[in-house]
Amino acid sequence: MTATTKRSARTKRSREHPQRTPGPADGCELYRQMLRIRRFEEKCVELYSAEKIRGFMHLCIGEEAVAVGVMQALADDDAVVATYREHGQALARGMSMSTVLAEMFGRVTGCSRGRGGSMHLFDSSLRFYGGNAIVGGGLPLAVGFALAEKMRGSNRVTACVFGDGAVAEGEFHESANLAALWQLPIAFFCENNRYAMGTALEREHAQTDLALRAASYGMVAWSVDGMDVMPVADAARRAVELVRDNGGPCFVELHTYRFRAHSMYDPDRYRDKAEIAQWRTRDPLPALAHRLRADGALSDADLNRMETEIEAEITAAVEEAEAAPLEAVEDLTRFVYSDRGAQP
Amino acid sequence: MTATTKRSARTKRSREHPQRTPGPADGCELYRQMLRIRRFEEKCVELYSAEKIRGFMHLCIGEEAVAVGVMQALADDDAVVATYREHGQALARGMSMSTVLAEMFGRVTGCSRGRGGSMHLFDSSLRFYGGNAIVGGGLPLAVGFALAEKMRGSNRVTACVFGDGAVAEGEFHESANLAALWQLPIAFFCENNRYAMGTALEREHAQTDLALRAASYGMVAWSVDGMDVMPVADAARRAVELVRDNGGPCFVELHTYRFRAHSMYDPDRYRDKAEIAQWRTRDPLPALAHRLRADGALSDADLNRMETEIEAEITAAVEEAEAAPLEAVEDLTRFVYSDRGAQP
Amino acid sequence: MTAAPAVAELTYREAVRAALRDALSQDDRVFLMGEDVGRYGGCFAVSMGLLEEFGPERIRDTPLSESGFVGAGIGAALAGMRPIVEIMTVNFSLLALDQILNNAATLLHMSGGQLNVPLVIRMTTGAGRQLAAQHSHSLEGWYAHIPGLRVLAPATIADARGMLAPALDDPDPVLIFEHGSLYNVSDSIPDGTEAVDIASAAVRRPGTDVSIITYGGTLRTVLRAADELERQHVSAEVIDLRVLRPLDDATLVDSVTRTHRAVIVDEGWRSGSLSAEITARLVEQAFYELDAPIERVCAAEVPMPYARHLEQAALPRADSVVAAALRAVGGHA
Amino acid sequence: MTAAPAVAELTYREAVRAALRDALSQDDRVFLMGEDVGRYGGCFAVSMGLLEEFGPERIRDTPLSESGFVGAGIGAALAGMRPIVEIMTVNFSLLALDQILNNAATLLHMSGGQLNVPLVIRMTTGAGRQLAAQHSHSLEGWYAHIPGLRVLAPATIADARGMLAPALDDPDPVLIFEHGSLYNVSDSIPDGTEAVDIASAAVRRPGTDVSIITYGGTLRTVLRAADELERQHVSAEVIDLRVLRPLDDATLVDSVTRTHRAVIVDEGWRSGSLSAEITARLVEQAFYELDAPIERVCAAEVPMPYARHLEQAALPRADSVVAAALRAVGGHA
Ligand SMILES: Cc1ncc(C[n+]2csc(CCOP(=O)(O)OP(=O)(O)O)c2C)c(N)n1
Ligand SMILES: Cc1ncc(C[n+]2csc(CCOP(=O)(O)OP(=O)(O)O)c2C)c(N)n1
Ligand SMILES: [Mg+2]
Ligand SMILES: [Mg+2]
Repeated sequence: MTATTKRSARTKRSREHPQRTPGPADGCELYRQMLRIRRFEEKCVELYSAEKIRGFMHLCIGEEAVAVGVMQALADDDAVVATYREHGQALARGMSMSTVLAEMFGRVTGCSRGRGGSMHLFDSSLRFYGGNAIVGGGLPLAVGFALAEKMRGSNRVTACVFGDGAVAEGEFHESANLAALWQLPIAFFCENNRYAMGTALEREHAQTDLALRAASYGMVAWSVDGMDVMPVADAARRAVELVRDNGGPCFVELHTYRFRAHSMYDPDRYRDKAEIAQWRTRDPLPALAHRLRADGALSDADLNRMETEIEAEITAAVEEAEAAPLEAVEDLTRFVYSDRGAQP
Repeated sequence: MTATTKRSARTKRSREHPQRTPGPADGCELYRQMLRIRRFEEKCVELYSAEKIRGFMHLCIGEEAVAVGVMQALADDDAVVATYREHGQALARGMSMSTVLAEMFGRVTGCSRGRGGSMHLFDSSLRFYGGNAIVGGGLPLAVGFALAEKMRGSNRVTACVFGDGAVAEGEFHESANLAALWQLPIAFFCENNRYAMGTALEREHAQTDLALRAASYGMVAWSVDGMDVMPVADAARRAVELVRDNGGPCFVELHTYRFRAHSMYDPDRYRDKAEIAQWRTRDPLPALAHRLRADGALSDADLNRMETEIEAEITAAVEEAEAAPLEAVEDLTRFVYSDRGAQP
Repeated sequence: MTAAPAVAELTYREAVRAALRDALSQDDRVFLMGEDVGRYGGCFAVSMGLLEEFGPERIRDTPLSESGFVGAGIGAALAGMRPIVEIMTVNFSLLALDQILNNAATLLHMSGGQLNVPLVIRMTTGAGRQLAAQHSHSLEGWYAHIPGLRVLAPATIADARGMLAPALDDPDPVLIFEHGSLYNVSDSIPDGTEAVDIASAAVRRPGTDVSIITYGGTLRTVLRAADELERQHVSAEVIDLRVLRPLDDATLVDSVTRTHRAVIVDEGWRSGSLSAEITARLVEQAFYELDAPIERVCAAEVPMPYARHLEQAALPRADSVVAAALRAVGGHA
Repeated sequence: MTAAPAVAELTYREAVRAALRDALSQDDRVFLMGEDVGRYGGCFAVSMGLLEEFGPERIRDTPLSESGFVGAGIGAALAGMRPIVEIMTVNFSLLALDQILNNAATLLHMSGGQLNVPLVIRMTTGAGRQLAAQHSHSLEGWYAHIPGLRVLAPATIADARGMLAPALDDPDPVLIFEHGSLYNVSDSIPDGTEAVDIASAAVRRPGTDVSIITYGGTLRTVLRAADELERQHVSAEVIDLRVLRPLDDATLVDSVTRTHRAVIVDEGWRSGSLSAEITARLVEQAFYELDAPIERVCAAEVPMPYARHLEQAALPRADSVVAAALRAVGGHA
């Protein structure tokens, strides 16, 4: 099959494809999803201090607009490849709090049966190929997903989410070139939160305009305010449509900021308190809530209901996780190789 | 020491630095050097067929203008990092035919004591850190040489030569970013001969303007006709001066072509004969010879003298290599670790 | 070009090509991807002609981006394809090692069994052609350290022909190491498409006095040594590991239990080579059967030198295998 | 922050930092380069304060470019500097493996002795902190397969303090593996700047019945096991390898010649771990001294799981070491 017949096949099918454009009516839903992520991660902090959650845990508090705005643009059969900072994306993609929390508790009921933890959330039923803890390691995988879809002539899009630091890795370069060279249906979403651990953007990159860098591979690339979910959602939808209709890749840089330290291990000595305070004034949640109320789209009652529902979901998830069993130690080496039966 | 004091230190010293600008008078010398390389490699082909030379051998026949033009721009204490296609650069840098040929014969008198062969020519006395046979593998090394010089505040330049194929490797990306981010005194010379083995430029790169790609890292970058030694020599001189005076990196793309197959193993099925013939009309040697004679700078007598001298040098080198001893087998594992004495 | 099944005499190169052709013909999820597999015909001419037969989408030339295209193979496998990724030689696979170890070998377990990686990675391995230090590695035994991978080393034409199909059927990542010195070797095999198992070692020559265990590029050296030993009235049993991970301990222990002496021949650098793991397993599982120290004949611990006489001195040779076997049978008899 | 020489009690972290400070103060060719070594203070707070003391040129933060900055370290070493490159953890070193194996380890030989690479690479290694499959590798024994490298595994505060100086004096590349579980361990050492050798193994506890050989992160586990064994009237000699390449065979053989029994404890995956090479050497050099099969206690062959109970089950524990030692002394006595 030639690229052209594939391309047209894709375009044809993409017309039938259900588009889920978030209009103003969706503002409340987007807000609810961001709030759900925020409250969930605030709970995670508690649970980490209580040593219920261990290992490395990376929060996206402050970056919720990116997680929610990007995920809402994807169709159910699109694929997502993410990083270790993926709680928000996992929830926004539709994973339940209980499966995610149970995973962080190391329980067999967790999405990865307790083998992955916070950095390795996966749900193949949602095509969420999340948690990669090697910076840049997910990029070539995403190229492979997109290559498979192109070869099959499907109109599925692969969304690949990664940070500003990952752009310095050779794997970004190789993946961007392969995606553009082979015109693969992949949307690169770069969460530029201005830091790679303690290293500020201008000490990571000679050219800090990452969209400009991506454009040099010959793909459509632009930057968006990642602190406002509406432009993020809009940009993500346009990016996904572009990829779905044209088959080729595109790159969206989302300017955002993490309000918390890099991980629970990080004393956060390298950031100026004033800078953090400044970014906190751009918190995506209160800003959107204010606009929605001004538009009369969201009432105090609605807000309270959201909070209560989310709190209930969290409480239930914690209880479930607490009560959930552990994987049997005898099964330690299970899944190193497939039980031939389990083969797809 | 701060970058600024270093910068000024470098600029100061670079003024004292002997510049060796090739004027028209040098045309003959440049021609002689290209001829020397051409004849040497033609002999290597013979010797390879005679099985005196084994392993992989990559010729630069057709690319002599690049080797000669770039090397003449460097001062004695500058450093060169090259690839497995380095015979021409090694000779142009001042290595003797006998040390290079003895190496290819696997003799202990070879520059690398017969341990390296054609792909691994080294001469630390000439600061020629040549032969790297892992594509892209030399780029980070060159960054390190330049970093050392910057830290010492010297005004030495590191010249890094590599091919178009290497630009696709992650190591190119990481090295270009480091060089530009840290403003290191390195001149990248990309020998774009339009093929990486059997893979044509447009199947290697989404964006085939490699200078444009390099510019996206924020370094000065431009392209030159690599089939005419004069513009190459001029561009190389300007690149080296730029690096020496400003401390930062720059990138020169040299459009060239290999008249021969990739290596002696390559049946060269992937190139159109007409394309090869077309490029052969741009052979850097006859063109320059013609101009020099038109200018009266080069007479038939001169040409004959050159040929005779070069032939004599080749004959002597072959005889020496033939006669040279082999490394003692007992010394097989020598140089895996240093004899502590040999420590620099 | 038509190789196999009908063909009687087949080179190792033709055997691999025939296996590739079968796989590509029988399953349209299968594709071959790597540097110069298409227009060039493969660095070692293995895939010659396949581009013309299956087209550029399925015989896919890649840029020089080992980590990128190996990772892409993993992603395509996760997405339900059956990629065969060719890394031109093992020497370049180091650039892709993060993808192989941290993704291909790990994803199934890390995802609690959700994500299979049905990927086959082929690479040329080994020394002996004067390609010097950066082009002569034998790292297949080193790769056998990694849980989650199956590692194959076809040493015969039949295995070169037969191992690819079961490797593609395997739901988990399989690495196939083809020794560069074997491509021109030929042999006639019964029926080209006969599938082979990818779980067991094979006794290539039965014997009673000493077990010589090897794999891949050194099998032929060992068989030559066994002939010489026979002349010296020593009956050597020659075992071809075939599968470097998981190792088939039973066949090894069974042999040593009969011969009570073992020599392991491995082209890898001696320290930390697969020969060490085999020694350890024999000691653990057959200690009281051993009548002499286990002998190892490996590559010298040196970046491979270019000069022929040095390279030859660095590699396992028939005479050094014979000497080791004689030490084993002589020792403490 | 002022650590050592005067200080009596020192943590492993402080010991490494003090060694770095000495090196940076005494030789201006020395600099430290790696991800977050500067402003962040080092992923494990090892280099905390050094940026303020030595400035950003010599405490150099790098972008996420492992192959790039490790290769740059090699180049700077070739150019006469004495770089200390920190790879945050061994897990990320796979991205730099081509530079380490194909350049750092081979250039001296490949150039016929012309090019020394006086480079030190430090990395954190090991599991035990629930960091899961991609952040828990123990590959130091795997690196010990590579000719041209010296591989160190400081297991004590004194070695953490003393190994850096001789490593920097070495004209060849040296890898130093710091186990992540040791940074907070403290001990009082005589004189902080006392240089140690980087050639020999050390007997950490003398014994007569069984030799327990280990290194790095598992030394303390083994010493605990030795205490328990003593309670059970088994006298265990505990050997800390210290140097994983080149191995100090003499110390191992000497010990086993006295105890006639050996247990090797290695946090690496069992198959192809350093424990296999040590087994092979003991069999080659002390076969007739061995009264029982050599026991190995290694990590389970699994990508390290996150859940604490699974991770603990996968790692060598004191009780499994005790059990192995009892098997060894019980066996065939
Ligand atoms: C290859 C690799 N190197 C280093 C690390 C350690 N590390 C984990 S996250 C991180 C920073 C990544 O920054 P960025 O890509 O911007 O993502 P962010 O954490 O800001 O979301 C580093 C250095 C790693 N996990 N993988
Ligand atoms: C990392 C790596 N991958 C593959 C190879 C095999 N190989 C040797 S040269 C070459 C082509 C390189 O092309 P280019 O960089 O354009 O240099 P040229 O040979 O054209 O001068 C390839 C693929 C290698 N040596 N190293
Ligand atoms: Mg970031
Ligand atoms: Mg080229």
